[in-house]
Amino acid sequence: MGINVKLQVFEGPLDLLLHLIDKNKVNIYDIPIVTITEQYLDYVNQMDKEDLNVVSEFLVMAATLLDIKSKMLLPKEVNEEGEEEDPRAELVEKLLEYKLFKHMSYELKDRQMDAEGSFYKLPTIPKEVAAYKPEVNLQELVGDVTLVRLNEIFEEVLRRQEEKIDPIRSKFGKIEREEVSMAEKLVQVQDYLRKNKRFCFREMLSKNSSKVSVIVTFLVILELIKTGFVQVEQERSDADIDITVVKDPELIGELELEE
Amino acid sequence: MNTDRIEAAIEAILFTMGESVPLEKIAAALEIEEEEALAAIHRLMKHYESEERGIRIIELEDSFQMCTSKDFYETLIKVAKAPKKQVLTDVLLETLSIIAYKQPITKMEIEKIRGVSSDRAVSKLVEYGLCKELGRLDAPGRPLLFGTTEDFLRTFGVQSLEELPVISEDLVEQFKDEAEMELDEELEQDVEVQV
Amino acid sequence: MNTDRIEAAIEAILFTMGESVPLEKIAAALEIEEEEALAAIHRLMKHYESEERGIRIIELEDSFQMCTSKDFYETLIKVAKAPKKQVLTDVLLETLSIIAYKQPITKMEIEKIRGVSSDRAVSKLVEYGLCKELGRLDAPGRPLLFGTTEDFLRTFGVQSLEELPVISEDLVEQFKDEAEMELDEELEQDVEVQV
Repeated sequence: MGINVKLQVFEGPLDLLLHLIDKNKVNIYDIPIVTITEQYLDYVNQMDKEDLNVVSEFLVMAATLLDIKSKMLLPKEVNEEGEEEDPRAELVEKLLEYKLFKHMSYELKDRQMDAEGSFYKLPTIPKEVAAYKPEVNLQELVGDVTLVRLNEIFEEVLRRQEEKIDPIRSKFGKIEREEVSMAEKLVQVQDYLRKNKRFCFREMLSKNSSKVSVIVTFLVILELIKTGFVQVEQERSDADIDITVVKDPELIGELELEE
Repeated sequence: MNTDRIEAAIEAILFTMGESVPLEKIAAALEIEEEEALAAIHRLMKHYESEERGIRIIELEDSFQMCTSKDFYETLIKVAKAPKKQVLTDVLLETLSIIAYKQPITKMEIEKIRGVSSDRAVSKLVEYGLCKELGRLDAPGRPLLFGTTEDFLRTFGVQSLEELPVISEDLVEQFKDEAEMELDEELEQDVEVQV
Repeated sequence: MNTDRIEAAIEAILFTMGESVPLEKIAAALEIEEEEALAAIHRLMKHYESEERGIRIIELEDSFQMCTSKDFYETLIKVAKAPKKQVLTDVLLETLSIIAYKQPITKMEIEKIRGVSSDRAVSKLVEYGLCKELGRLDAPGRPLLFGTTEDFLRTFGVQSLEELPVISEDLVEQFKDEAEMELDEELEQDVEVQV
């Protein structure tokens, strides 16, 4: 019998991260990235996968966390001033900004409660006065806007609308929900590793990989790095990642994913 | 409640209601006797009168109403006459262009095109007399349909809607092509790395 | 017009209109300088407050409006319809606070701060009349810019945007300090997986 687990709903990845940081009573400037990432992935794994839009927003952050995690393992990059750069710095800034607005939203809520007690009244304009209601001067209102201008504005509206619609996807009859779990992906990756011993990350992505699928594949690779199945090399940050298999992929089956 | 507070409460009630309020109702809201309420109203009335205020309280058969003192009608007329600062903002122009080209159109369709709720913009255009309701769409919820007015034509100096500059099919196609091309480029980049 | 009469005239204007009236319009109708009108309004405001009357005058970004004193809420809901109250979820409040402090702001910028898509929240806020479109940003794609409305000020009892609770340097520092300290027990909420 399954247990009904109910997850607290977070407004987004930042909300969840702040919660984890609070819960672990850790310093926001010194986030224990391994622990937090683990807990974060734990939560995401338990999320209702029905709403892919929501899940993918959380997955993007998961990828960021794993990216930071891997950077923490590498020698620190040095900026122009010769200072070591903390891979977490950008995330910390984002978290602090988000926290600030969250705080302000509570302040606003208090204000709203205070302001609620007042009543207003509808206009009660005496007949004699209402008779003088001015006409709108349309000529003045319209000013130098011409029909041609109106036409241009409408064309711009059309252009924007066209840009918003993804012409490829809009031609699909319906969009199939794609289930991408770490476990399934791991099986696929294992299969790939049996056939290829040395390859690039981008090679292993299938042609129509969705964003979510790419992220999950990346997560799986990071897991394999951690557990010592593969080694990776990357020449530049924008170069492809070279992956070398260093441990028998058959043993992957014994791997326990944090799910 | 002391007498000052009763007066203030009555003032608040009459102000909010705007219309005439029966004495009975006032007394009930304050949980006091009608007599006590009446006395308080009378004190309040005198207060307003003696100070030559802009507001008056009048009595209408056991009901009371707060209204504007007649002395200031002249001033109010000036307020009413004062030209409102009216401008066609970007938002209004955009909404107007959609209504002009797509009429008859519902608010929902306008929202779909603009991607944002357009209630206020449509209301303003109707208030200005550039747009009007044309009837209701024969569909669930029977939503209102909007279109442009004769004043719209007059203001823009055209005889009929046919004179609106044409949006050619070509242009629409061109937009589609452009959008597709951009996407293709993106896809190509993706494919490149996969080879 | 002597000062008493100016005050009475302003009282009449604000009472009659019910809605907020810009200072500019009041001064124009009375044919006096805005400064003089403002001084009179402020005297009138004090008058109502000091006498603990049922009516108050509030300021909303250079406009003025009459309303009831909060003290009489309990009495007034017995006779008048309670003012419509928007229940704002945390998501809406958070989005609203970002818009309030960062306006004019695009949806994309809001999303960047919140880390999640904010389309629906922004649309809801526009629908509630708390936010509005301010125009479009002069940048590729010409994205819409959003800001708060007068209704926002009224709803949150704020006179002007400058009066918003300050995001002070102190507060920012405080957050940093907090972050540097171990967090208080009270911050911890038990939101583990609930069985």
